[in-house]
Amino acid sequence: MQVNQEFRPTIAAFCCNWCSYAGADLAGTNRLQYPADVKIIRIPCSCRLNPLFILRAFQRGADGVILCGCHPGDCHYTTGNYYARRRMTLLFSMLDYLGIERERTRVEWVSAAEGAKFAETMNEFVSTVARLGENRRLEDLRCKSE
Amino acid sequence: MQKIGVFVCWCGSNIAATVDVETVSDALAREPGVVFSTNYQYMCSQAGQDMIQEKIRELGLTGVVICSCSPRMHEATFRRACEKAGLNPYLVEIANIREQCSWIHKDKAVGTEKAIILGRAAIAKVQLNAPLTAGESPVTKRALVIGGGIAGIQTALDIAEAGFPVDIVEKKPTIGGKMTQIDKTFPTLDCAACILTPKMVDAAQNEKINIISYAQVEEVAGFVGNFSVKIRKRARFVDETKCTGCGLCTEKCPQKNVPNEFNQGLDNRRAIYIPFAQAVPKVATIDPNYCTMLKTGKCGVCSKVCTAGAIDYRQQDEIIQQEYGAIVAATGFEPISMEKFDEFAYSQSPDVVTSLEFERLMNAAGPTGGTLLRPSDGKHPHTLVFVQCVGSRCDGGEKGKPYCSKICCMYTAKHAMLTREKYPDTEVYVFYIDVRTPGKNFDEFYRRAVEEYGVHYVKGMVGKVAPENGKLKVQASDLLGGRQLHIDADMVVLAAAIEPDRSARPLATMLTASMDTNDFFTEAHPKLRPVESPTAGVFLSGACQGPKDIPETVAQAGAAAAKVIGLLSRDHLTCNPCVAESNELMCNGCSACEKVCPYGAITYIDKEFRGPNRTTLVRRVAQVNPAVCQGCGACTVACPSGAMDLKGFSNAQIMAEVDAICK
Amino acid sequence: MKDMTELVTRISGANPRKCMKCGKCTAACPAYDEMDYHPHQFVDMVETGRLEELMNSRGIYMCLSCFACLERCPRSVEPARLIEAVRLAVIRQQDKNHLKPEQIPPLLDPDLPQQAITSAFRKYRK
Amino acid sequence: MQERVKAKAIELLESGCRVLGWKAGEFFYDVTPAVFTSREEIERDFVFNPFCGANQSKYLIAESRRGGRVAAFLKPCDTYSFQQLQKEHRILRENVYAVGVQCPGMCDMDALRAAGLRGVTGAEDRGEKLLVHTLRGDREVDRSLALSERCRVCKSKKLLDCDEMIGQQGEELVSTRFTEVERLEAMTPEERFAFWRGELSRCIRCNACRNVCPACSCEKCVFDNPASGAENKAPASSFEENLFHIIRAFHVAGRCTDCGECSRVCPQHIPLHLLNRKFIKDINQLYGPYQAGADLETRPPLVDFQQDDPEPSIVGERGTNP
Repeated sequence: MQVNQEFRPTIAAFCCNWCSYAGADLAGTNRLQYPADVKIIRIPCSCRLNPLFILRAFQRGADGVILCGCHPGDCHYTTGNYYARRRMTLLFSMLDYLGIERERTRVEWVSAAEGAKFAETMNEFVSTVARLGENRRLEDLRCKSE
Repeated sequence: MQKIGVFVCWCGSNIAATVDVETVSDALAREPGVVFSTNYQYMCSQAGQDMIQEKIRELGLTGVVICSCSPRMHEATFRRACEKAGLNPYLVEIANIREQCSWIHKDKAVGTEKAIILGRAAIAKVQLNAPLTAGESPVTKRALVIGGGIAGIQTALDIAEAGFPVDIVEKKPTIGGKMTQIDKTFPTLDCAACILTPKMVDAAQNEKINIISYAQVEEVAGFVGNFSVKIRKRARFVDETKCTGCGLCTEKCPQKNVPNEFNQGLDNRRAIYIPFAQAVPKVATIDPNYCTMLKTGKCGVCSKVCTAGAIDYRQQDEIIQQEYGAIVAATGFEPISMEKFDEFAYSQSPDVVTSLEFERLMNAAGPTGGTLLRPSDGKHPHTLVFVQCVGSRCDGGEKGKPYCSKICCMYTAKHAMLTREKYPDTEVYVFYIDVRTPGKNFDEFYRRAVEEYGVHYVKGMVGKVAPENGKLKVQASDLLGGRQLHIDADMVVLAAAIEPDRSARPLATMLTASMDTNDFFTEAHPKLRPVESPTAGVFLSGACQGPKDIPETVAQAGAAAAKVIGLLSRDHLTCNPCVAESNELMCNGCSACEKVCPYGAITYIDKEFRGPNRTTLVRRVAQVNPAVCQGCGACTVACPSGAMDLKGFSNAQIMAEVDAICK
Repeated sequence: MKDMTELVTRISGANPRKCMKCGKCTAACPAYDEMDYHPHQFVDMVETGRLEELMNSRGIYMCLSCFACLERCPRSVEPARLIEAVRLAVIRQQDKNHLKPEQIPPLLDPDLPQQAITSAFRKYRK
Repeated sequence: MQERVKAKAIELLESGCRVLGWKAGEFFYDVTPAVFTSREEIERDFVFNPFCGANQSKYLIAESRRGGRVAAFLKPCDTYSFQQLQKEHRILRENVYAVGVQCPGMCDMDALRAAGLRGVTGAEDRGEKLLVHTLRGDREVDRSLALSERCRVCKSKKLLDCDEMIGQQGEELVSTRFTEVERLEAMTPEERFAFWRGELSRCIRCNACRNVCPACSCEKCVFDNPASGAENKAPASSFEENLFHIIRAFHVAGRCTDCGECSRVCPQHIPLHLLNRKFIKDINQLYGPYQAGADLETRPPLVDFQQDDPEPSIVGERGTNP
């Protein structure tokens, strides 16, 4: 597939305060590059991520949304990411069911020590979303042009 | 009307090299609500902080956005600075333009653009920030120590020393724990009882310490500073206040065949008993499983001989309800059962003993009066084989434990040394996999056993022990010598692995303290917070956290006490104000939030609401205890109506950030 | 030889790296005196790649497959499986000592119990 | 059946209960739930016929809190919602006298039309058959022809938690209700997108689905809550219907008993139940079988977890047709 050089996706990355946000900081401290398309929103725990936020991001023009949290079992609040995992699994499955490209949403567990993994994940996710192009489908679900 | 001040930091060249700070502060100045925007070399410096404070006072700022390094770095700094200038600290937001912008981008145009967007998101959020005040909760100035072994005693003594009342709950009739059963201690070989019993007496005599023996914790409610605990004090059928501990009843009781747990069942005690001479409290206890009077209603000998009139066959369990500010778990350890290790013939021969049993056989207060005799025939043993790591370091399977029990190398060396010292006519073999002696004077001690006392240390695990004609045929391999050994031993001593006491798991559930797969309590941080559990207000002392020897246990007990004292010395605890909050008008009372809350911070009340036509309507609504809530936000997503929201990270705030980023 | 090590660990399903060299396998081995290498050494030799020596050793045929070592091993290394795998590796490598069914009857001792023959077939049918 | 139910209604009324039942609407097929407080009302208006599809349980939230006792007639699928609402502490059970009414499946006007009947003016219950009055005279048709979709794939005839039963206790059934979901899953993403665009584009955001749904019984809906950041009473952009339906399905996930009311009331005939069923199907597959409302104790799947739950990436890995 031809990658559109012009197109820069908008990516919202929700990061839990304790692991993934710190992992993102570590990526910075180690000067690991990843595209500026990624903008991080700090939340206390991955379980704070309301599906509303994801849909809202898509509504306002995000092309991809990624959630990063502590690895299962390492949650600062002991169980938060387990709930987040179920919620996101079901939500992503629903989006897929509606015909939205499933590559636009993703969950990745990144610990505070995994700066490299954070940067790698973001690089990969941005290129995946860039390949998909602009997110139109959620918007288009409603507008029947025929 | 919002008056927001924006402060863009250069961080020397850390930010300024890839972000055009001038452009950023200019762009952000045009954002709605922003009345002031500037940039400065080092915002976190005194001069930078002074500037922020000055602008807050001068312009009456209602919100501050600082574009700088990660909030994990300086959020607290800037919040403090703003608070000093009279701005609520929670009206400060940080845009992370260093770790998450300047440091990861090379192109200045790209970096600048992203920094502006991150700044916008912070401005959008701060517009919706509400001033938050950290709540306060009072602290009950009383501590509970669960477990009265050396760990619990030491913790209690240290807390009492600082002037706070402490209760020790011990499930056995006496405090003292495992250390009372130990004969000598390594590496100094001083007598365990000689150093422990004075501490037990200290604990008993200390006005601040209340010992609740023969009791168990049944229920724990509340949170740090405000625990409410229900303790069941089991009936011992003896009035503790009347019993003088004379012991006459324990001599006269006709039921003589009760296995004596203090001597690991190597001899018998009576149905009414005092575990050992130095027991604290020194009070008799009737064992209801064996007492003829309690079982059949016929006997009553102890009651007749008791001059103090302390015997009370109708005594009931007593429930004690008490409030505490802090709880220390000191539940200790148990040696694992040897039943599954057929290869060592533990169940087949009484001459195969565990190290704790051996400890009793060497002890002057033990079943043999301190003379080492074979349990089977009471004869003096000549050849002794010690086997280390029995059940420790096992991979998988239900037979053993995956961890190193830590204390076995040293006590085995001690046993071997003491045997050789007392009975130079014996041959002593120690079979080991590794000898681990990291501790002060530990390796010297082990070397002395080998060099001075001539203990035969053999590298290799014992493969088989078979009782034959009154001897124990030990088959083992000397891996370093490259030969197979067949030893006719008189006694075999197994260094059984240790595991957490069985009462620890249910206790952890009550305390909502976490445990590892081996049922040891987990610490809040393995390195930096070793005596605190992740649950605030719950502390760990001794072997319930992991295998430990006595000096380590005492050190940790003291550390736990220091943490408790630190907590109890405060009159109030400030709570993180970024906690969940339920809007009662919208709450359905469906309990979804309660189910996902890891801290039990949510409770329900029935509340009256005004209904239509002057009616009242009673509805079940959620309430969050701000002192318990840690602010994870799990409840906010479980709540379908959005009645539950998280202060500081509210739905509206996060949505505003999303909007700012996705524009 | 590295391939051989892989082959042996794969056939056996055992992981020699888990061995903590406690020697309980050897201590429990009833065939110790007959062997040139002993069970704990087998494990070490597989792990360090000294397979050729092991494959040429007499010891591997002295193993009775009594599984005492497997039973006793606290680390689930299971030396008996390794031995069996080494024996199989020898058979596969030599590829010569396969017997054809018709070659078997003349080799049999008439006094050999039928059951022993059957169980030998079962044991070595791999 | 009608007579037995009506007689019971009068009996319960006279014992001092308000009675939640059905009353005929403007047309014979739009039977609506109603609370009866007098014998006259019951004798005049009370009906129980093959068009009593409405789920009664939701009305018990308010009725059970109004003071006094309320008697309710509940079909098997209503009892699942009834129990689910109790589980969520919404219904005060002690104020409700629940009469379970066994149900042979409820009929649907659209199904009659689809069966080729025109000018229908009424229908009568004849057990296995349905006597349909039309402008061109009466016709007897198989009841199975007239059943609504949800009744054709009925999951259970079991009456849960009733104080009394009219008719036989039934069993859980083997249902084919996921067939349509599976058909969609088997499509390519483009086809699915086209399908849902065709359906959701018709939404007029009338909120009927929300208002009828027993699980959507929030004191205040998140879409009406100004603090939620998602408040919108009328759609401001075309996106918001999608947002509404996805979030609505998500909010009832693990709580939806699959009663099918949302699709029944949709004036635009959007198959909304297919969204809920997708969640139910996923939950069953990923976290083990779960039926909302089947009991009072089991933790709902979205407020529960297992340490070895599948990762969200399973959505991609298992393919479109799991």
